[in-house]
Order: sequence, then C-alpha cells, then structure tokens
Amino acid sequence: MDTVFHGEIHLRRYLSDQGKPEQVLPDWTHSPERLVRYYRNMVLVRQLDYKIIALQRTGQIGTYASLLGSEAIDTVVGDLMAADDVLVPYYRNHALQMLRGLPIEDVLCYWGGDERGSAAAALGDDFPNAVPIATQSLHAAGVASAFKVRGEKRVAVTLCGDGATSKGDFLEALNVAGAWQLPVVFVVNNNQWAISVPRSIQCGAQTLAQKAFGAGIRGEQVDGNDVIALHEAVSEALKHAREGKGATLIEAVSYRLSDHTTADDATRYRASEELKAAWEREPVKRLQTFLHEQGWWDERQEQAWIEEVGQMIQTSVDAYLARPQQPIEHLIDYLYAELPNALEEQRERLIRNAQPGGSRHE
Amino acid sequence: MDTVFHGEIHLRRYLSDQGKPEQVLPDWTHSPERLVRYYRNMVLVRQLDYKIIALQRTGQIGTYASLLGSEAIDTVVGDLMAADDVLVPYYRNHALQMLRGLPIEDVLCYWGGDERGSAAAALGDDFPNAVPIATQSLHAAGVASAFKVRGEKRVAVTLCGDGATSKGDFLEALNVAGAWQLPVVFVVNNNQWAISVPRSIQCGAQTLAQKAFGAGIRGEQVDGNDVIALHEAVSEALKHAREGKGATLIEAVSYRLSDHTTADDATRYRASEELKAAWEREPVKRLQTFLHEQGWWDERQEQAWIEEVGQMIQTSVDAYLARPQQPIEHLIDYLYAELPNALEEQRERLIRNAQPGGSRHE
Amino acid sequence: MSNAITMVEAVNLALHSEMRRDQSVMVLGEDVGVNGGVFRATVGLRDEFGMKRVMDTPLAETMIAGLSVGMATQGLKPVAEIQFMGFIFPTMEHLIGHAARMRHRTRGRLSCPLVVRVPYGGGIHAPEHHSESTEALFAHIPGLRVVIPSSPARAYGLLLAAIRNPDPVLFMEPKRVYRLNAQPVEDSGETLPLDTCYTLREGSDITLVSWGAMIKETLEAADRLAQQGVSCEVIDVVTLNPIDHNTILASVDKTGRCVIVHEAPKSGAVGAEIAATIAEKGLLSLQAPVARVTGYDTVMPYYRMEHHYMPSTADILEAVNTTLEFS
Amino acid sequence: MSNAITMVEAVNLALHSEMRRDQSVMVLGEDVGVNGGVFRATVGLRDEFGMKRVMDTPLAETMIAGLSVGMATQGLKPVAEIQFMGFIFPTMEHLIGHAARMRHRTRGRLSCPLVVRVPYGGGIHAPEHHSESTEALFAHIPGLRVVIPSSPARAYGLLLAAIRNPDPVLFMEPKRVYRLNAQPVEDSGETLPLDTCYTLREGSDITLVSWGAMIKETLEAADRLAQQGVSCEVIDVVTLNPIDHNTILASVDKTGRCVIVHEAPKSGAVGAEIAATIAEKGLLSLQAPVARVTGYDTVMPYYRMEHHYMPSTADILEAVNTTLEFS
Ligand SMILES: Cc1ncc(C[n+]2csc(CCOP(=O)(O)OP(=O)(O)O)c2C)c(N)n1
Ligand SMILES: Cc1ncc(C[n+]2csc(CCOP(=O)(O)OP(=O)(O)O)c2C)c(N)n1
Ligand SMILES: [Mg+2]
Ligand SMILES: [Mg+2]
Repeated sequence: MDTVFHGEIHLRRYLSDQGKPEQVLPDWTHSPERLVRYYRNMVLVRQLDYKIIALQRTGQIGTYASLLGSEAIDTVVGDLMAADDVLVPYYRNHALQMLRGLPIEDVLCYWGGDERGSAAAALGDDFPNAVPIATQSLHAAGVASAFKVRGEKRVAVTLCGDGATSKGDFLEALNVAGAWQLPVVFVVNNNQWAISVPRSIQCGAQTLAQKAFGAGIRGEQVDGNDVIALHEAVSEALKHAREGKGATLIEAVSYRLSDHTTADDATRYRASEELKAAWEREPVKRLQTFLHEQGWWDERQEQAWIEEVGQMIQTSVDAYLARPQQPIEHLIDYLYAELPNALEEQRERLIRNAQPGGSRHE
Repeated sequence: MDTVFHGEIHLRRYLSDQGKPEQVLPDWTHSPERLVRYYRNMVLVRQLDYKIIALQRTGQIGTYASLLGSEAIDTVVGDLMAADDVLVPYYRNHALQMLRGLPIEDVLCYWGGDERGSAAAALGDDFPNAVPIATQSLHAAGVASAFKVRGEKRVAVTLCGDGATSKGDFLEALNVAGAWQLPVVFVVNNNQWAISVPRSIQCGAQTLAQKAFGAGIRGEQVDGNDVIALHEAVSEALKHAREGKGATLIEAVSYRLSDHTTADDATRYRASEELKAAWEREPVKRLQTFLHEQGWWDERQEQAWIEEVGQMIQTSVDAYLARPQQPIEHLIDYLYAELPNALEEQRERLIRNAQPGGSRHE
Repeated sequence: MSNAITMVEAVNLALHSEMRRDQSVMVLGEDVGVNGGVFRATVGLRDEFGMKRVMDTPLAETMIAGLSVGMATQGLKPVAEIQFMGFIFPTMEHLIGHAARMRHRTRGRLSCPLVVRVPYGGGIHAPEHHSESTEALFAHIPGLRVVIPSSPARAYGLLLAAIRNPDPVLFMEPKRVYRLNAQPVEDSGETLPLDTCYTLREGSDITLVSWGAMIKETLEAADRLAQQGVSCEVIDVVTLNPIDHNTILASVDKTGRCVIVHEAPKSGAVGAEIAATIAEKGLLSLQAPVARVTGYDTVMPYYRMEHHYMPSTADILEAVNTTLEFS
Repeated sequence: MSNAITMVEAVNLALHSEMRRDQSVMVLGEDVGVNGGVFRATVGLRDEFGMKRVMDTPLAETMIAGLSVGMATQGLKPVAEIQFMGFIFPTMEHLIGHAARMRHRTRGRLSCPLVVRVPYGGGIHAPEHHSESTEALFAHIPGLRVVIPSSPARAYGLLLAAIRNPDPVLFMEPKRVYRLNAQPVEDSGETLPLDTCYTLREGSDITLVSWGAMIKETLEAADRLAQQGVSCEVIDVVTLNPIDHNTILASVDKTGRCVIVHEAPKSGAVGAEIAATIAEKGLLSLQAPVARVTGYDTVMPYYRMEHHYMPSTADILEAVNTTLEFS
C-alpha cells in the first residue's frame, strides 16, 4: 500500500525537572537578560495569583481561575508577541494580558465582576477573556484572516486548555487555519485536567499536538514548564506565521497546580500524590535553579523582587477597591452603538430602580 | 527532540483505473460470487439513480441528490454490514439504505417529499437520512455507545462527504470514538466537491484520513472506485470495531460524477475536463472490465440484468405514484408520543383547513 | 418519614431512583462522574452505577447532544447535563433538528426519549455566561418539551416524569434556588404531571404567573399582598412548551388581572406567549393590561451589577399595584 | 432609469454597491465565491472583488460565525452567508455569546459590525431543514438586530443599512419571494432606516402586522378586503429586534383591531411579543382580541404537504373577518 502521508510529533525540552540542561542550549540563553526577565515575570504572575486568591477568600473578588502552573506559558507568549499582534486569550490568561500592558487593576476589576476590566485602552485590539470554551480559537482565525486580507505582518495568538481541544470550535479553527494558511498560533495549555476530567478521558490520541495533522498545519509538543523550550517553539511559530507560511499548534504540557477555580475542590477527584509530583516539575522553581546555578539570580534579588512585586500589586488592589461603581446606565448603553428607541423606557426604569427609593437601590 | 508520535496514512487500491490488478488480489476475489453481486448491485443502484433523475425532471419527485460515482462505496458497505448493525447515513446513501432492505418505493417516497419514506419497518434501527451536514457522525457515535454500554457486538456505520469533515460535529465524533473506543466506522465519501467547493479549499491536509490521528483512531485512504479495496478496508474496520478495538476512519476517494443535486448546475464551477477524466476512473465500468476479463460477466448477462432491474424499478415507481397521500393529521400526530392538550385546537384547524372548503384544500 | 432536602438534592435523588428502576437510564456530561457535577447534582451516581452508565464526556456540548440522540434512538434513556445554560447553544442543532423531530420524521419508527438537564439563571455571583435564562429559545421549538421545577418536591417528581417521558425534554434547573428552602421529599418513585400548570396558591384579585427561581419572589409578593388584603392566585407554569394556557386563562377569567414574572429579557420571552394568548382568548376577562415583570433587554451583567438586572419582589409589588389600580 | 429586479438581484446589487464603496466589506460562506451562492445572491462578486474579499469557506457554520466575529473586531465588515436557516444553529454560540455582546463586554473598546445573511422560510419545495422560519430565536437576543425585507427595494436599502450598521445584524431573506414581483431599484447607495416599522398601506378598520414573505399574502388579503370595503392598515415590522412597537400601537389605537401574520410556528414566535405589547400598552384601544395567523406548532412538513403548513390568504381573511365581527 502506498504511504500517502507521514507525520511525526516531537517533544521539545531543554531543562530537566531539576533545571539542568538536557541538551545544548540555544545561544540567547548564554546571557542573563531574557531569562532573568522571564523569571521575574513568572514571580510577579505567581504573586498576583496568590493575592487574587486571597481577595477571593475574603469576598473582595468573585470566582477566580488560578493560573498556578501556567506561569511559563503566559510569560513567554507575552514576551514574544509583538505589540501589534493580537492576543485572543481564554479565561486563564490574565497574566498574559497583564504582560501585554493591561493594568493589574483591570485584571482585578474583571475578576471582581465588572465589565470595565475588559475595557482598558491598553488592550488595544486584543480580545477580552473567552469563557465559552474554544470559541476564541475561531475568533483568532478570524483575526488572522483580517491580517491576511490586509496584507499585514501581524499574528493572532490564541490559547486554550486541553479540554478545549475536544470542542468543534477548536478543530474547525485548526482546519481553516490550514486551508487558508493563516498567521495564527494556537497554544494549548495542556494542564492535564478540564475541571475534573483528566486528559486521558478527553482524547485517545497520544498527543494533542497531532491534531495539527488533520488540518495540515505544523504541530509540536513542548514542555510547558520549560521557558527555554517554550521560547524556541513560540518564536518559531510566530516567525512562521509572520512570514506567511501559516499556522502552528503548540501543545504545552503543564500541570494545573491549583483547583480549577476557587469554586472547585480538586481533592474530590485528584490524587494528592499526582499533585505533589507535579510540584516537582513546576516552572518557576525550575528556572530559579537554573539561574542560581548560572549565578544570575540570588536570594537577595529574590527577596527584593518579591517585595517590589508585592507593593506593585498592593497599589493596584487599593486602586481596584477604591474604584467607584460603574454608572448604572452602562448596563444598557453599550449594547448598541446608539440606544434604540425601543430601549429608552427600560433604560429609564433601570436608572429609576437604582436610585434611592428604587427597587434595586442598595 | 524526542519523537512522541509517528503516523502514516496508506492508500489501498487493487484495480487500476482500467480494471487491471495492480497487486496480488485477496483470496475472496478468486471466485465470482461476491464480485458479481457487487457488480449487479452497482448497476441496480446506477439505474435507480437515472430513473430518479428522470422523475425529478418531470416533476414527479423533488430536489434530488444523485449518487453517481459513489456506487462502489454504497454497494460494499451495504453488503458487508451485518443486519443488526446500524446504518447512520447521509443524504447520498439511499442506495445503501435500499441494499439494507428499504423498498425502492420508500426511497422514492422520501425524495418525493414525504416523511413516510423514513418510516419503513425494513429500516430497523437504522437512522433516516441526515440533511444537516455531519450531524449524523455524532449520532453514530451515540449508537455505538449504546452497543458498547450493552455489550452488544454490533457496529454503527456512518457516512459523510469530504465537506462534512470540516464541521465540528464530525471532528467531535472522531474524538469521542477514540476516547471511548467505540464500535463505529466512519466512511468519508471524498467525492472532491462540496457543492461548488473543491476538496483543496475544504482542508489543507494531504489526506482526510489523517484526521484520525488527532482522535487516536485508525485511519486509511482507499480508492473509492475500487470495490476490492473498499471491501478489504471496510471489512477490516468492521472486524476491528466488532472485536471491541475501536473506530476506523476510511477516506474513500471517489468523484461526484453528477451535479450536487438536481437544483445545482456544476458547469458553473467545474471544468468539463476534470469531469471527463473522472469518468475514466468510475467504479462500475472498472469492475465490469475486470469481470469481463475473468469471464464472469458478459454482454448478454448485462442486458438481461439491466432489463430485470428496469422492471423492478418501474414496479416501485408505479407503486410510489399510486400511493395515497398521507393523512393530514400525520403532520401533528407524530410530533409527540401523545398529543398534548395544547395542540388539540391546532390539530382541528389543520384538519378543517384541508377539507373541502378549507383554506388549504387542493 | 423523609428528611428535608434541597432542590439539588432532590434532583440527585430522582436520578438515583430512576437509574435503579430503569437500567436504560444513562447519565452523561462534563464532570458528572467522579466529580459528581459542578453543582453536585450527580454525586454518588458513578459509585453506584459505574462508569458505563455515568459517563464523563470530552468537553464538547454538540457532542453531548449528538451522542444523546444516537443513544436515545437505540433504546437508552440518556440524561445529559449541560453545565450552564450559557453553554447550551452548541446543542441546538441536535435538539431542534434531530431530537425534537426524530419521531415525526420517521413517522414513529424511531424516537428520542432524552433529557437534557441544565442549571440556569442569575443570582449566584457567577462569571460571565453563567447566569442566563434563555428558555424562550427552546420553548419555541415544536416537539421539544421545556420543564422547570421551582421546589425540591417538584424537581423530584418532574424529573422522574421527564426521564420517563417518551419524547425529548429540556429540564432547566433554577440554580439560584438549588439550595434554598429544603423540604421533605419522599423517594416514592412517583412522577408529577407534565404539560400542566401548578396553581401554588388560589386567589381572586389578581393572577401572578411565573416559573423557576422567580416563584420565590412571586410568592413573597403574594404574601405581602395578602397582608394588605389582596388575594393573589399564583401559577407556576412549569412546562413552558407546550404551555397549559387553559389554567392561566381560567384564572384570569376569575381575577381579571394578570402579572407575569420572569428573569429572561422581556422581548420575545415566554411571558410574551402567555400575554399574547390572554390577549387572544381572554381579552374580555381583562380589567387591566397584562403586565410583565422581567429582566431587561440587555446582556446579563457581570456579578457586581446583576442584582440590578434581576426582577425583585418590589418590582412585582409595583406591577401588581399598577394593575390593581388600573381602571 | 433602473430596471426592474427581483429581491435576490437587489441583494446582489447592494453587495456589489457596498463592496465598491467600502474596502472593508468581505463576503464569506459556503459556495458564495465561484458559484455565486446557491441562490445566486453573491454572483459576480468574486470576479469583481477577488478571492481575498469573497471567500469560499470550509463547510462549518460555527466557523463562519466565529471567523466573522474575529474579523469584525479588527475593522473588517464581514457579510457571512448561511445557506439555509435550518443550518444556522451552529452559529448561535458565537452570535449570542460574542457578536451581540462584544461592544457591551468591552465597554465600547471592541465592536462587532457583522452581517449574517440567511435565506429562510417555506414554499419552495425544498428538502427537509430548508424551509424553517426561526427568527424568534434571534429576536430574543439583546444586542442582535434581526432584519427582514419584503420587497426588492427594501432588500437593497436595508441590506446597505445592515452592513453600515456598527453592530451585528441577522439579515433574513424570504426566499419564497426571492424571484417574485420584480421592481425598479436604483443603485443609489442609499440606506433605508432600521429599527422602524414600514407602513405599507394606511387604513382605518384593522391593522395587519406581518414581515417577510407573508407580506405577500397579507397585501393580497388587504386587497380583497378593500374590495369589500374594509380598510386595512398593513405594517411590515422589518426589524424584529428591537421592535418599533410605537408604530404598531399607534395603528391599533386608530383601528382597534389587529391581526398578526407569520410563517413561524405560533407559540413563542415574534407575533407573541407584538400581541403581548398590545395587551400591555394598547389594551384600551382594542375592540377585539388580537389574532395570530401563523404556522402550526409542529415541524415544517416535507414539501409535499408544506402548503398545509403555510398560512394562506384565506386564513388571513378568516381571521380578519372574525376580528371584525367580534363585539
Ligand atoms: C462551552 C463551555 N462548556 C463548558 C464550560 C464550563 N467549563 C469551564 S472551564 C471547563 C474546563 C476547561 O478545561 P480546559 O480546556 O482543559 O482548560 P483549563 O481550565 O484546564 O485551563 C469547563 C468544562 C464552558 N466554560 N464553556
Ligand atoms: C450544516 C449544513 N450546512 C450546509 C448545508 C447545505 N449543503 C448541503 S450539501 C452541502 C455540501 C456537502 O458536501 P460534502 O460533505 O462533500 O458531501 P457531498 O454532497 O459532496 O456528498 C452543503 C453545503 C447543509 N445541508 N448542512
Ligand atoms: Mg486543562
Ligand atoms: Mg463531497
């Protein structure tokens, strides 16, 4: 029988779980600058996560999706994207949004149940968080189509979880990206769980990266706890897309070190040994060890940075908590560019009810 | 970099376009019985198709999707499925339904715009035609799940076109078939066109069969004009499924020799040379040549069979045309198992309007 | 003697009960197995009935619906869970195009006795897309029953009825009241009737019509009005398709006044169908316009402002007073 | 002087016109390119504007909607075609969950000016799923405009308006009248207003409210009634969300009687919202119940029986007479 297609998926990884090089490292890792920046950003991201969880526990923020375990992915993608590329995130990418310029205050605002968290001009053309799973994959394909139609050398970058790879939207997006050779990069944060559903139940294939084959795009697997491997994979994919050569699917193998959200209790379905083992591979510590051994980072710098980050975050928290409530009419005024006549009466009722004496006045 | 997945797609083909063996043929082809049956069925199927088109042209049947060019696929699948397997067809599989026992009269009834065409007891548990593209793929996975849950050794077989492979439903179905190791066979009739959209625009991958990789199921390509290759691929897939080893995706490469439907005019978008070239590869002639050369079929048998088939079809056409209209209340009585009170008034109005003097009486 | 249980526990009880009684009942959905559902509605099922009958699916709502159609035609009774109403849209092609018409299309040869359970509605401080009430999109579909309970006991009896029903049922669970007002529910295995309104309270001055979580505020309003000497008839519609209009019309014939209460945006919601039917068949009974107390025709706000969106008891009282004062 | 053209030609003319005027307008869908659309609505566009602006897509409706959302947020104006209304369901998650709320969700930072064109309705002897009228499912969605023309000239002017509109529009084309009643349409580049009813005929005895293909039978009924001396006001609703209730209420205030005509199944359709609003705000004007002449609450039959399903002129006349005789 003729062989009419042949494909392979490779796993890219440079640093061992213990932060030791497993193969020759790329040139850019020979100077500290970028790696230290990655590290500092990962620490910032993690501290922010801890803080938001604390705010949630004290009722100052709503249900929250922790990013613990995906710091490396968000950090590297955030760093490598060009300013005028467009990010099409999912709900676990607020760190990435922040690294692309969204003020922390707005991150808090969003998770605090306030639409203004997606309004900041700093977001540029970036999409707000997508909550319905995998819908963002298609939006990214649409964004990339716009770039392609206009001949712009911009790239759309979109992320999703391992669970999302089962949904038609994701697969349809890969397909059109291949058919139209779109400048888009799909990054799957394969953190092994979709709420309580393990990766093994999601899909019978050995890797998620091989979903690229069905669409005729590039696919590869990368250790999502290894910033060096991520850096290589993401920069190649961006370059490939920017040169008009089409899309890439990157499966970044990570682990969700947190509960699914603050509304979840993972102990109900996840063995504690598995979680413990995952902490041995986690990205921040891994890079820290490497930097220590290079002599590029020490305990003193760590303390200073944690303090600096802590203050930065606290300033944002204060600003968030002090932010006045949005005007009540915002609930209706942004629905259409112009208020249709048909909505005027409801708008009046909305405002009246919120006033002292109204049915909804607190 | 570690190779973490490796996959190949093979093309299976035994007979050349001219009906010459290209490799050693399987044992079962050494006696005429099955191959002659395949041939006779393909002729029947094609004659039926011609007849329905004629009925459509004279207004005795509605918009019709010709099966010209997919005779081999329907014939082989229809032959190999066990009686208690379940067929989940698409709209181009009425020949297959017929080969599984559906009276031709019912086939005509369906295309004549009458729901009773999907009612015949002969259909057993088989699904009626699916018109919304690719939805049937998921139904087949559901049917296979039922078999698996009950521990039955039955297989669900579902077909779709090349266009359908772009729709999320199809891809979600492959995925769950892989995740749950379902006894289902997906046959893609890749006839190169989805109405006016060519295969190349549908998907950037070299083959459609490789969509199997992303789901972790078997995938292979087969010459859809070669009954021997089809027989091998389909029987292996059925066996695999029946033994509890899971699903297979078979991409049968064929060509739509007709317009998309009688409402379509393919000359608007399709080069006549391409069509001409495709007629050189068509399945009926190919097998005929082979049978002739084996001395298993001759011109006299051909004539006799065409005549027999013609009479058979005509009898069915007569019965179809003589069939009385369905009772008007059928429009409402089958919606629910029992008529809800809320519908009684509408039911009365429906019947009243259809009576002499009513607004809808012809 | 039965213990007081909440609505979500009643759902769970009904599932246990029916799965024990009928081997063909299957539960499937995201996180329904090991985790017992994000609202704990399916907790314990996996342990008792095993993974063959309680299936954690890949994450794909179209697939969940499509699988259910396939299973239902083959004699199983799938009870699928969609995690939140905001994620139900990918199921629509299968529910509308197949589940609701399989019996009709095959003139009775195949049928599609499936249940899709879905928590809906606002008021639990959830993220975007977790608070919608889009029952109107389903109640318009011929062949698709839409059922919403408003108490633990009704959740139990109606869910049993939905599962035993030979046709597809969308069973919407008002999650805002999932854990409010526990009441004793006996595991009797007895169903409650579908396709009929439930008159929760009889009265003579005005008819209040509602369903789901808003029954809470509607009953509160009726209580307050009772104190003021106003006698409200309170009707829980329960089955939103097909609607038992007769009960509502008979009530309005008696009271002459009607206020409809729902959480969904006003325009084109199920309340419109009820008001329209009154305008068509009960016009002469009416002593005042039919009022609708509803959500706004805008997107459900993120949680910080959602209380501005949800109809309140005060809103119902205001509408009732306006209606009573009308002359 | 402009030639008489049909509605489908008017759609085609508007697309040509707007694509010439505005480089950011893109057309995408199944078979819209080389083939010019299964109804020929996009014929010629590919030749004039090239494959970058007129895109034959892979076969996936969710994808078409999702791509359009992505494009629209980046300054393009996608005009997507869904081949038949029966295949629109997979788009709903994107239209409801994203297109209709992008502006709102980002407090104006991003917007989603897309148009989804879709032929709908029965009467062309098409196969299953090719004859549905499910406008109610979309008209209930806050933020999503639903527009239906009923003549070539209105198709032209309204489609231009829909494309220029800064928000998403579902533009439903009544394919039964695609090729009926050609009329002169000037390629003026001028839009017609959205969000407003069109009063097609003034009258004093009764208000007939309809939209889309049923305008044909409604006008026929009005003609016949005129011969009998009954003066009908005929209102084409045109924008089904948000609805211009004021025009209808003013008319009913004048005539005191109203018959609503639509093809969709009766329960929970857009007609209900109109009748409900009359019951709420126009009750005192009413001299008779508000009647609805509609499709049945059952599945659209296959083509052999579809004429039994579709409302006829005779049905409208019957309803009008009943309404007029009411006292
Ligand atoms: C369409 C849809 N279905 C269901 C949900 C509920 N839900 C939220 S997150 C989640 C699991 C997602 O898992 P994965 O894609 O792996 O991403 P992760 O959260 O692990 O990063 C589910 C089922 C949703 N948001 N959208
Ligand atoms: C969901 C959906 N979208 C669009 C259509 C309209 N349509 C009918 S057949 C067809 C092309 C199908 O092509 P393919 O899957 O290759 O099957 P073929 O007809 O070539 O056998 C389209 C777009 C449909 N029936 N269903
Ligand atoms: Mg995950
Ligand atoms: Mg095809």
